Amino acid sequence: MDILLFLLLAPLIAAVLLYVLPNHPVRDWLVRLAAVAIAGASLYLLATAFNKGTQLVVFPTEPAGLVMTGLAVLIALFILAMGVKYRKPVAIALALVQTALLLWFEFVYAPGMHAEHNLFVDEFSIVMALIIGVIGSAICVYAVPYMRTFQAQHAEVPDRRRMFFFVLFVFLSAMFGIVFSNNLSWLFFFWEVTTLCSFVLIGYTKTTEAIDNSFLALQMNLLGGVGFAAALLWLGMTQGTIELDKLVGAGAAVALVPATLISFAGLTKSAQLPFSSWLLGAMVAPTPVSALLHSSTMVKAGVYAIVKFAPVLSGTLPGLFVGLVGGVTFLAASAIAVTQSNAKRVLAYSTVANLGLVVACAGIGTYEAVWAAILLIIFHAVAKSLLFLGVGTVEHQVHSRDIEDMAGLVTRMPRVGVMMLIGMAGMYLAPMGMLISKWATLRAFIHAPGGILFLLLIAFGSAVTVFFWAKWMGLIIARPNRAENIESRVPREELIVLGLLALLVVGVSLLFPWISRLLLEPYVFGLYGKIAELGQDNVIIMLLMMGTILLLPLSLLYFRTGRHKLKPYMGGRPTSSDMHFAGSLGIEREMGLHNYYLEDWFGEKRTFRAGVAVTALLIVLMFAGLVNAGGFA
Amino acid sequence: MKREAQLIETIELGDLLPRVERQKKAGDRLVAISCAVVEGENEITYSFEDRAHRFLHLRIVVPPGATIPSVTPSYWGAFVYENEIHDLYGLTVTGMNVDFGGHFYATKVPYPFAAAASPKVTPAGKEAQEKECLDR
Amino acid sequence: MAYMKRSPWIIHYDGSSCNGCDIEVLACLTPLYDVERFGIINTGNPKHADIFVVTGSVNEQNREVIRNIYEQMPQPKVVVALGICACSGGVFRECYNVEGGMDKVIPVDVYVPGCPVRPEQIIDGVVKALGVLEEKRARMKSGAPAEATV
Amino acid sequence: MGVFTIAKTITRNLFSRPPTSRYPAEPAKRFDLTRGHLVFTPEGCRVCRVCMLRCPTQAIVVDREKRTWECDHFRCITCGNCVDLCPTDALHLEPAYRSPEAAHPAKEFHTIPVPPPKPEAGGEKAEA
Amino acid sequence: MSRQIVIPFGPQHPVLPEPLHLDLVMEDERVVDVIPSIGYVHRGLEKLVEKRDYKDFVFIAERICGICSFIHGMTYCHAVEGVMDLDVPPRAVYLRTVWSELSRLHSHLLWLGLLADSMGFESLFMQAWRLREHVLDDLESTTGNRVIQGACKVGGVRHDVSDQKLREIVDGLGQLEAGMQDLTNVFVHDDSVKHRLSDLGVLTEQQAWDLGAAGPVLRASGVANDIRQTGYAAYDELEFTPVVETAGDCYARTVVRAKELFTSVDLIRQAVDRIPEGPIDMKVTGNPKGEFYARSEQPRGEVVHYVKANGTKNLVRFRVRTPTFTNLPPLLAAMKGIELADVPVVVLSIDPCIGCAER
Amino acid sequence: MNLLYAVAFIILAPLVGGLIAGVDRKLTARMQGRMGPPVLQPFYDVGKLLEKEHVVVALSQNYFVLAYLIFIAFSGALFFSGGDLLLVVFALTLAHVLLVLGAYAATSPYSFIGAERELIQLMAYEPMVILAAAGFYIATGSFYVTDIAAFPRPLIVLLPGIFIGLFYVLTMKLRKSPFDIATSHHAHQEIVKGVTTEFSGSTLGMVEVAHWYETVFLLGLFWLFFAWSPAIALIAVAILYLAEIFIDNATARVKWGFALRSIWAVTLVLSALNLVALQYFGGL
Repeated sequence: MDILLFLLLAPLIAAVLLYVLPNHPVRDWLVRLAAVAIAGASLYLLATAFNKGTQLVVFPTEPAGLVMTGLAVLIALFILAMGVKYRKPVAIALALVQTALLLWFEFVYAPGMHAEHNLFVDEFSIVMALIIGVIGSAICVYAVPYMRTFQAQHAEVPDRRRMFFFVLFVFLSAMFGIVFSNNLSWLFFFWEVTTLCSFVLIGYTKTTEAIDNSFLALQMNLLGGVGFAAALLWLGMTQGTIELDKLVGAGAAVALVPATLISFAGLTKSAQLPFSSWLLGAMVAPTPVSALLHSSTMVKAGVYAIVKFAPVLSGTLPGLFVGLVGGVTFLAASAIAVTQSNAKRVLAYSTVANLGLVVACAGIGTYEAVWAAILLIIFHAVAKSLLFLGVGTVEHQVHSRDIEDMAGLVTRMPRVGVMMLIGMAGMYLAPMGMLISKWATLRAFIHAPGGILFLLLIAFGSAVTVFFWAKWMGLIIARPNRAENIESRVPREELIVLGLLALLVVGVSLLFPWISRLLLEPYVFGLYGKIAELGQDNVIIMLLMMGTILLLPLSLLYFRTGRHKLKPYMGGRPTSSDMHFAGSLGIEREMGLHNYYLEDWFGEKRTFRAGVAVTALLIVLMFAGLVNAGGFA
Repeated sequence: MKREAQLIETIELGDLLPRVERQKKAGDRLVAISCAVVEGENEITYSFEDRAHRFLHLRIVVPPGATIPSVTPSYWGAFVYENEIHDLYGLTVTGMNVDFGGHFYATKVPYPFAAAASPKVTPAGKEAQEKECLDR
Repeated sequence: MAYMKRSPWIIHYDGSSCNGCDIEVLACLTPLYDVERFGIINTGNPKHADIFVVTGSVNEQNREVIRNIYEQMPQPKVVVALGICACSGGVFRECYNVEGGMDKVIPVDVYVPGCPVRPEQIIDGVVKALGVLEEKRARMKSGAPAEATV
Repeated sequence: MGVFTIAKTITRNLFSRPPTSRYPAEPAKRFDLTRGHLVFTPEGCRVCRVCMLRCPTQAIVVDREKRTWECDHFRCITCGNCVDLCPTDALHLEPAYRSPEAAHPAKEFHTIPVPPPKPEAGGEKAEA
Repeated sequence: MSRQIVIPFGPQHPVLPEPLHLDLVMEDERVVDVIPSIGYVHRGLEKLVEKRDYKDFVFIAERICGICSFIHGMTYCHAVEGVMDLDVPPRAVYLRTVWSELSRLHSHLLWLGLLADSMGFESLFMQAWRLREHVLDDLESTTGNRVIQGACKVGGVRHDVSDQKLREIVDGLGQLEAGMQDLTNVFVHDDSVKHRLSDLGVLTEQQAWDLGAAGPVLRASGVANDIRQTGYAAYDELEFTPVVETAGDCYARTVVRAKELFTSVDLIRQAVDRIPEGPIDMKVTGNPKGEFYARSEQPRGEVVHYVKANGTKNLVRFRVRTPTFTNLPPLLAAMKGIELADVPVVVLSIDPCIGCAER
Repeated sequence: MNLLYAVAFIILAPLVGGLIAGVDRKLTARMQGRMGPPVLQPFYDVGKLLEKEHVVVALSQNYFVLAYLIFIAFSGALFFSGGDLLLVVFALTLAHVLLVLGAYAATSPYSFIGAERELIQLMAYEPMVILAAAGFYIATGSFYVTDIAAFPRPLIVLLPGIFIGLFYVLTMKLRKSPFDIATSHHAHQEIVKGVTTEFSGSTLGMVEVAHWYETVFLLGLFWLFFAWSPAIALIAVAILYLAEIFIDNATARVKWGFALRSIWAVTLVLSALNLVALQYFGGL
């Protein structure tokens, strides 16, 4: 499987080259070239591997394993150095614990454990690889003009774009590593690399806030890393296998402990509730980073790991609690998102919420749930990256990432506005992708034990979701007349990438029956021997709705004619066309329209505190359930 | 049928604020501030009421266009009357807590009640008015 | 196609009226007179209304409001001036702040005299307005503007 | 405790005949005193002008020389002051009210016939 | 980042029957600031006294407001009679009292209806106005008009009412009382109504008094202030206790007005029982000279008519201080921190009569 | 799945819905002691609206309203053709969001606030509707309306909690007092006409027709609880609607906070109890 190697190494090579090159169009072109190559390779992977089931790859362990251990130690040293430099004792402690565990494993147990297949590829990996390869590369392309504008607008930030693109591509490589690794110690290595990339990129601007937030993210992820390392150690101690396929195949009796520990790591990586604060802090990073790491790929690595272990978790107490952590996170994060007006924070909370849903599905772990979980991952990655990039573009033009300042975006930046509308519709409206997944999730929940609890969580959570997305959409199409069209200022590449992603959102929703048939159903069948699918008629209905939605804008042609335009109703007061009205005291007042944030209902602090309390308890129960199941006995 | 006693006390402009404050301290309610133009002078009357319905009027007399101090420090709600007096009589009231800046009533004629705007109606003018009525 | 006559929705605005006519307008909605018998609804929203029922006279400040409401109504529309204040300025005609009847600001189609107008008179006025409304609709349908813009 | 406290009333309403008047199918409700509109009988008028002078809304114009009586019904508030003050029976109020108009109507105009010579006192009396 | 919503409320608005205009500044739906403005009904009728005979002016005084019409007319007459020191025949005084209370009945029923309408309780609105029609019939059959009665004149009243008719009115009110009982029962006891009114727009006793509140607004805050106690018209010969509530919220204001309905019926009953025979008016000669402040208790509270005369048939100054005008500052105080949905309710809770307030 | 039913719904529902609206107005008037409009009044109203001038604040508002109408009709048709209940619910949500967007597009103070409130309404009743669909599934083993309707036992017995909860929410869906917080059919409101403030003429007509579709669909949803016996179902649905008219006339409008809180509480308690009971004592 040379293609796997290519996907692992090509980004790495590109990264090194990018680090060497100075700020120059050549580097920009290299980014584009590499992106096209990676995207092409991942599509090639799809074309060559989609119908072949799980393929395990033998790969020489020795040199690679050694290199990895060495690099892991280097990473640990780097973290220690940074920790010392910025005086972050928690990070130092966690890094020490984690490295100690890892070294213990590497030197005491690893020699005795032989992994037959270090790499693999199956349908789920293909899905993940496509997300990384296509969406990730698109984001990298987008980052070129974005970072140019960013540096131009933030003169105070040192230009570290060389480092930026270097890390970005290293990250892509590591992500491919995560989804192709069959050897858990490899997986762990790549896992740690993504943590490091995230750490470096969050701290890009090197402001105090950025540094603090980057350490917050680092600490949370290291905490998860400790869990992961513990899983490896446990495997070593019990003379288990460190091969993913064998472990998953072994079932709950053998694999429940590592599965739970790795799920714990997954919960931190995917910013589930007691740990979600790091993702919010990570929003200080430049927007492409948020799009790539913190919504469409890296956080997905967390849920990827949990979904991988879903068959193990299914029907177990720890599984139930993992699922509940996800469910509660979904509800709480959605509720908090209502109170946010900072666009990136809304997106971040929505990301946390949706990952929560995936985690809930994975925790339940039935065949339907896994099918739903993967669908969620796909649709979320596409729509959310579009939204993040959209927000980035808007931010650079209107100099604010506040939702309220996006009022009337359809008149100010029509194309970007419409693309963002598509992205948002993709997040919560039928017949777009997320809704299909939600349909699947609901079905999965009903069939699951304890499903009613999940049902309640999702029912209330989706209601809240509708609220915050719809009000944002509403602001975008509301038209305060002060708007002038400023779209021409948007760099062309940004528009192209946005357009591509918007097409993807629609395309994925249209193509989802085929995606399901080609990739998801075989994967689920391979694991469970059962097939989950949406009924044929429902597919037709979905497509029908989609068609209607796509055709309806044509009616605007009709509505354009013969309409008498009037000013809005303002209680009969004399109104100017730019939303001013004759106010009291003889003052002309500007109408102020702002969304509702229901602070009294879902206030961030209160909801967050409640969510943390509940999920922390659930995590304790998760480990308790493990003890109960006799895992540590 | 009872008729209320008319307790009208004319005071100096300078005594106004202390007197008003005294009424306030005594626990009186501000019933109204009214203004009338009598022989070219503005009569401003502050009417108070105590809890036993005793109705008391303090009156100051000021020339047209005069400046009077606001009683809103004692009576928060007095601004409605004072704005009215400003808009209708063209008197300046200083220190109002809510100043409508002349937009309390948007009148077609500025200061319609001001001394200059009021015709002198005397018994002798009756016939003239009748005539005007016929010429309509 | 005479739906126009069967579903006249009104909007009521109180110009500088003494409330006498206004409460009679409201009284028309209530059980004893119940104008909903004729499909009349008091919408309170110019965008939904067909008949502008206006009471009181025009003064300095409400002139713009009356015009604004009138302009916000979609065609065809009819103005019914209720009460003598709306017809001519009435008893307040000579007040310094009163400009006169509603026709100083907007074209009035039906005048209903009375001080105050009685509910039956209001019904008469609105019924008369329906005829005008229908005429305007027919004119509009034939392509001509329902009325000259003000 | 009160949920649906109005239940009794609305149920009663539902099952009883509504009090709605059938106007215009049925005639409007009127009382003897109802002030509908002003009626002028020229024959009784002595041209004293009290109705004009005391009209609160100045709807009436009487010209002594030309012996005319004019009333603008778009000004008349049917208060009945003129009826009360009229020294003769030239004015009275009818309970029927005026109907709506499409335009300002012409003023009601009457020429007052010259009466057989009689002592004239009304005008001065009322003005006093 | 300010998330404030700034919207215009009125002058034309379906829940405000009259033009009052507020600029609302809100966060979500919480009202953080209210900037009011009036002047849409300002006619300047006080100045008309310079052009009208003081006797005819009563017809204009009545048209200050079509709802409080009768009491305006009566108070104007009181003021002029005060200047001229006229002793009005007792039958006229009693008739005026009966009509005042009938006006109060119609006004309170009207207000209860509007309040119900402002909180979306349509059937209650209809019910209140249905009852009100009975009162209007009584008014029309005795005075000649439904809402602007034109029954008062300087020196008496214009129409006598036969004792038999007065009896009929009292009997009719007896029947009406049952309906009013059902109606007020809803206002006082219904949970959905209480949800909308309780703890809303609270004015403490001190606040209400200091801000110059009048009438039911003042009484709902625990001050037993009713100008009828000063004994104008026939009230010094009739017995009644002012209705007082202490909570000072919209609910208390509603309860005060609901209970006052029954006080009014009782007062009418007493007045009809005691009404003396005799003339209904007196001859008024000469022109007034002097000044007089006359006060009455309108449905909305205390109204003050001030008359200054110089011996001509035209008054020098006529000033009306209406209850709504003095209730505006308390209204502003009561509106702090309410929700958008409460705005019409709180505004209506002072029973605003903009026509009165602006004249 | 039966296309015929879908077509029948699209054609007949406006007629039935309009008639129901007419009867509603007549009965409401009678409860208020009035004579009320003719039963066909809603049709006259829509007829009139179609005759009016096309007036807009923003062009796109009409587009959203058209889409709203189409998707309301679509979800109703999907329901009556026996489709997947969850999809019906999703399509309905889409429709309402489109209406809200139409109101936003107008950018007028009252339609904007109406839009926010409509979203609060959506947020309030959405959980109940989803849980109702889930309840039907747990009781009958299918999301398909066809299967649910063909279920041989009376669902009302299995799903009493869901039924009451849904009934509680129905008031809001029908825009009736006490929950008519975003827009109301007749009562006056502090936000004028809420979402529909800026819609006029044919656009408003479309909204009306959409309401008719929705009424019929909602009554159809309640039909499912009694579907084992069409006669009883007809009576039950009629009684339900009468009860709604009654409630509409017997309450003041509550504030949105109370509406949201009470609906969520009812939803949570009733549906949780019902579903848990169902899962452990019967169903599936």
